[in-house]
Amino acid sequence: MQFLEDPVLWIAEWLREVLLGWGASELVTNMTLNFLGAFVVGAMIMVIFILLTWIERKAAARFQDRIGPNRVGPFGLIQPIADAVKMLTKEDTRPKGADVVGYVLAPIVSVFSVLMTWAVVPFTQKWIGADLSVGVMYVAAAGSFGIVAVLLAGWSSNNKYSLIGAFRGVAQLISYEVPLFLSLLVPVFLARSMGVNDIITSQTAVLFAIPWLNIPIRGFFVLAAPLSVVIYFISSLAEVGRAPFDLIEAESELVAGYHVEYSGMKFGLFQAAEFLHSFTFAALMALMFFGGWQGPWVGTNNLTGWLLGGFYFMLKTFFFYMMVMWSRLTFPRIRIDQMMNLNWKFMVPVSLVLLMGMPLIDYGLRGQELWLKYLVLFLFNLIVGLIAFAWAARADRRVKTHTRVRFEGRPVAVMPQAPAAAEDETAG
Amino acid sequence: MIPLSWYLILAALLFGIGLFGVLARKNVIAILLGIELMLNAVNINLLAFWRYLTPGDVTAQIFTVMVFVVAAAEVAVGLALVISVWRKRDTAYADELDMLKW
Amino acid sequence: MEPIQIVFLIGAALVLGSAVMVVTRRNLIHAALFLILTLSGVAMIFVLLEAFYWAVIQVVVYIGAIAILIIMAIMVTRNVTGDTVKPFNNMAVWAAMLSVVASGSLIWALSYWPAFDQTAPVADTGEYVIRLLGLELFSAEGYLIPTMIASVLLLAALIAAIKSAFPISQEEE
Amino acid sequence: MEMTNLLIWLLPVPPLLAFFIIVLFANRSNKASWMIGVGAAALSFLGSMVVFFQAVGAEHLGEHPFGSRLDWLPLNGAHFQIGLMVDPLSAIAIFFVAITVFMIFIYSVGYHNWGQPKGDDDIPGLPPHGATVVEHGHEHVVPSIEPMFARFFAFIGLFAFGMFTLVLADNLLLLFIGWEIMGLCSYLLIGFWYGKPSARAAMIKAFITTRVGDVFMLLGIALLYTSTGTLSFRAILFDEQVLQALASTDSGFFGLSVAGLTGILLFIGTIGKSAQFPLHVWLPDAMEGPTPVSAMIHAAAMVSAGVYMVIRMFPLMAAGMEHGHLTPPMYAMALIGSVTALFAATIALAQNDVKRVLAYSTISQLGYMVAALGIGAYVAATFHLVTHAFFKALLFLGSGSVIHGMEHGVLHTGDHHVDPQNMYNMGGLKDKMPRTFWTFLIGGFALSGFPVVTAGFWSKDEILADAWAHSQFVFWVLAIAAFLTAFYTMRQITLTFLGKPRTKEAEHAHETNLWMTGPLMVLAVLAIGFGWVGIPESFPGLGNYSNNWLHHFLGHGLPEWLYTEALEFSWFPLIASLVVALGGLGLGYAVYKDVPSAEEDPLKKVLGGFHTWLENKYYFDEAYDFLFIQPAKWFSEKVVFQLMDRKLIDGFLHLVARVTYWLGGIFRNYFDIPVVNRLIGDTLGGAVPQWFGKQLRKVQTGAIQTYMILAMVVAFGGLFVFMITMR
Repeated sequence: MQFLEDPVLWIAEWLREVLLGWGASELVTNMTLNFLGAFVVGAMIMVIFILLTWIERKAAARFQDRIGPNRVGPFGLIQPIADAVKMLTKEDTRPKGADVVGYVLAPIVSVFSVLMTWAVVPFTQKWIGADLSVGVMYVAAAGSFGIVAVLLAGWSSNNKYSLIGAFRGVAQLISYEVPLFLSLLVPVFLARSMGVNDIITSQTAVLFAIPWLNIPIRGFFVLAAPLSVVIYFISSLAEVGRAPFDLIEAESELVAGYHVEYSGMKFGLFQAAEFLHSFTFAALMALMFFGGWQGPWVGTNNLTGWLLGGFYFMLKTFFFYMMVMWSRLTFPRIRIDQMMNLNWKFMVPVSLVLLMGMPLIDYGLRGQELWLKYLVLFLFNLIVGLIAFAWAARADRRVKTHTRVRFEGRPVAVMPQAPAAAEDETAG
Repeated sequence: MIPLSWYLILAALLFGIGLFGVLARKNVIAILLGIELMLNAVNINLLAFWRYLTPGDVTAQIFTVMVFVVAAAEVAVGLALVISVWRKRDTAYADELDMLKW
Repeated sequence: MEPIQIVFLIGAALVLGSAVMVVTRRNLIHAALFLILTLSGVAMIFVLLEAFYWAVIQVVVYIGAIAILIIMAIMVTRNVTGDTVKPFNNMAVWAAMLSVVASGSLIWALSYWPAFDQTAPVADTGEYVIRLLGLELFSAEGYLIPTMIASVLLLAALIAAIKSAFPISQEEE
Repeated sequence: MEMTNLLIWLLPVPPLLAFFIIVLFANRSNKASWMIGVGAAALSFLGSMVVFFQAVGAEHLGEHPFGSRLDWLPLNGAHFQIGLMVDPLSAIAIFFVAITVFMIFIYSVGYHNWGQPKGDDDIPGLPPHGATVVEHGHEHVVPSIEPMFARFFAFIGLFAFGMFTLVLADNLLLLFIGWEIMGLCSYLLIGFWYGKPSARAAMIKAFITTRVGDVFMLLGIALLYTSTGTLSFRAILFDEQVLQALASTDSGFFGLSVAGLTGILLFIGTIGKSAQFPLHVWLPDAMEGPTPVSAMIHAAAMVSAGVYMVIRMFPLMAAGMEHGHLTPPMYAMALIGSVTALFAATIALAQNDVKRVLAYSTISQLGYMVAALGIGAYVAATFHLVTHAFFKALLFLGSGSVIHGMEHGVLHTGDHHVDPQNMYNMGGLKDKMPRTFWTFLIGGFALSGFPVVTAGFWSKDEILADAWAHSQFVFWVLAIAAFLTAFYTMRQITLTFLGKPRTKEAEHAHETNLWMTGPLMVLAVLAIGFGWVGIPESFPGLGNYSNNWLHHFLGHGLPEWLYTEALEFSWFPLIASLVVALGGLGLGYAVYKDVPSAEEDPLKKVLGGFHTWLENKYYFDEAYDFLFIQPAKWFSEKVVFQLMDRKLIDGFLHLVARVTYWLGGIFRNYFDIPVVNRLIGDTLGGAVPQWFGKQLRKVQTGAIQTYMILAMVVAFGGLFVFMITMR
């Protein structure tokens, strides 16, 4: 095996031989390699986190017509290191009456839940931690630990703001997990498999080729289920707890939510978890709906396989991460009742309709051409989406008129002013 | 290889611990925790039987499904009852909820 | 002793140890957190049983939903979680004896069973099983009716939970 | 063929979808509701027509009906199959059902005042009271839109679904499902204006009365299933061996064969559903619902379903028939049908409510069909079922139009004490409501069997001819009933439309809009035209132009051994039917030409006290009240409560109490006080039980965990014993 064919596997093989040569048993070798693999993936993700903070600050600055970090290093690239140093050297406080174990454990569990997800993420066709047969469910399971972390942090801080924040957070996370995984089930159904790599490979099927140019259009699931993508995106925003869904840490109401009492590197870990959560969801979006490492000229077994594949995957992931930031930096925060209504009265029903309707259509069109299936599924998504949005707009209007009537009916000393523009809380 | 007996012993012990929790704890929620332990013991047994005795047949897993369903339903209803009792009587201790005493 | 057996023993120790903590901790929140640990241990046992699907479901359902729900309920009824009160009722000794008897008699009863020390046969436990499970759950020849009954049960439980947990409103009183 | 089989499955679907869509989504919008409802009816109508004409064109439809089957309920290894089937009978049935249902849907839009403003003080659950509008500077009252407009279309959609299911079913269970769906819908729709106490009473009455029949029908179905192991029509009715076996097995009840018993049980279902003689009481009260519902119940769906079922089961009913010798179910049908026909017709003579007259005429006409089937006139019964559906739907919708016109007058004068349904408040509506009049006239003539031109004549004539050939008794009863029918129909037309207006309201009556009159006109065409498909070939003159298509088409839907050629022509029944129809109509006009008010009804003078009987429907409601309801009340009050509970049980208990009291006294005085108390009680005796009690009551702590521990101890004790003894 050439190094360039697959550097990771080459190194693994080499290490295996070295270890076996040293007289280690098969078992010890395997365990060492597995541990090393997990360590490398985890470390890489944490390195990406450092990069993400820089991107975040830069992007936020650009959105707000500022320059952003530009002193430390070229383009401020060393800024994250400075941040890290600041975090690490900050005083590590612990509130009186805090539950020590929980207090210390919470940030760790929080990061842990994110890192767990990456075990099933294929960077290229072969670079995957564990190609589980239940990959998608595994992602769901890993997400569950995040909720535990929130609850743990909120409770063990012995602070009522953090507890309220935790309550809100749990309510939000549990609620939005429903549409999130309902929409993740759509690719599962389309690929007939819960394995992440299976889902990607079943997106390679060619729908049709553009005539003359002979460029094949591949059946990424976004073409069959655009509405699921939208739902997935919105609910993943909520799962991360970023604006417009950052009610968990609404500072005007709750100071800072469940991590009020955290400082120093513990807070840093929460921060890391949040950033990496967004990044993970962006990666999952790329995997589930946009073909993951698929792209033009990606081969299976050569240099282009890993180089281009990894490149495409990272490209897509960073693109969706940019979208997450974009929505974070432009939308105002919504109210808690609006958040719940959006979830239970809009997204859950719509995703249920999708999940029930799409298999029916698929069954009805069994044996037909693939492009026809995709077309009909796309139209179905479109129609459901239009109806749902029209419906929601109508309900919204009804609510608005209702409130206005009530509002006018109340005698007030000073006429209430129209609410000011959304509070400025977009600062990085 | 792990023999079947290990799983069965583990499940039996877990069941016993859960039973102790159910029988001895004061707090109703703690009793619920004990019930969860017992249900988990059952699941271990079911899946062990599936793996060791009938790996080609999923009947045991169907029963696992049912156990999960029952667990979810039981927790939902149980906690709702705890909360509503707590609202009314301001206690969540099983031995204080003894209106049916002699 | 084979390595996989060591792994099993670690898992079993985790399960049993944290289970003991669940039933003995005075602080209910701690008990619930140990419950999460127990459940994770059980998930690990499931992995050893090659029931990957159930390991994952265990985490999603038990940790992601049930444990969280329990913790929230504990927090709602917080003023009685009190760390000062004795956690056990006055029958704890009897209960302990009974539990020991229960576990012991279960093990004793099972130990006479011929398949008690059986080892696992080689079998396909991957995607095939999940597929089969899905087919069995949703085909009329299989377990469709129990599945439907189970789903109705869940729905009824949810409605019942919502109804009984809501504070009694003025009109109803 | 394949497409047709698929299409059949789609026929009942649109109304059901309409029901769910309206209930779940569209219920806020009246416009969307009626559009969905009417659209669904139109889809079903179109599909039905396609299927019908396919069926007409198909060869050997009787032997190879359209349809397909699906596995449904897993039953112990096998599946219970359900399927839909279109054989000649179903084809004819969907033809008339689809048309009438569609017309009723359209009519309902107008009937519930679509396009009118919202009422001033309309409450859901009560009929609309009218709205005040200001036009050209002055106020006037116009009809207001029904407050529960959407609800109506939802329910009626479900109703239509039930009827389509029933008609297309290929087995008795599916038929029964459709049957019960309609039962539910009739309940809901009769009580549509649930604000009225009378409507509430009527809905309960209809539901309970039909339930009586349904229980017996279910018994019949169960009996059929246990004795044959299937409920499929093809497997039972078209298999001569099965029928032979059923007819020759003794059921053990009243000396009936299994076929006979099943037939009678099923027929009791029809008695309930089609309002035959002892269970007819619900139908007139069902008039409490809105008029389209009455039309639905009386013409298109509900009561036709009962007759349809017996027609469908006719081979079973006739199983064991030899050489015109009637089987017990047929005998029962002939008897009850003819009695009902005459009996209901007499009641109709004395009713003043425009809808009630029609209600009793429906009962009477259903009696016709049942009687016809009872004497074996399969084709004639079906023929009359179809023509009756058309003209009775027409009459009901027409009467609704009349009532609407009258309500217009009521709103105009503002006098709300005038009953817009009382025929004596009408008169002279011919000029006010010409379209309604002419269509109503056609319907009325069809009902009376006006010779040659109307459909009713041909079907009724066929029944009479069959009756003449098979049973003189039935013939004479039906002929008298036909005469009465013509008489009261003409009475109705005369009182309503002819002469001069009797009230101010009638003067201000107004023709209804095209939503309502349009369906009337369509149905009027059918009420005339449909008769032509069944003109007997042997009819003098016209017969030469006819091939009696209906007879051949339907007759070949029957098993071989039941098929009979059309009857030879016979003059007597034709003359009889001419005489009764024309005579009744003429007499009716002559008598009621100018009757000013209800008090001066000439029939009153002629019939005297009997008229009061008729007016009160032979006191049937009162009789049922006296016979069943009061005894039940009396029984529960006097016997169960007073006698059994108070006297017997309490008395016995009191006796026991006294005896024990007395015994206790003896024990106390001679044993307890001297022996127990003195001897034992004061020493250790009192203390020991007390101590035991104290110890034992600790078991009942009220704490659940104690009980659990005890239960566990018992369980594990049991396990131990089990393990040890098994060893």
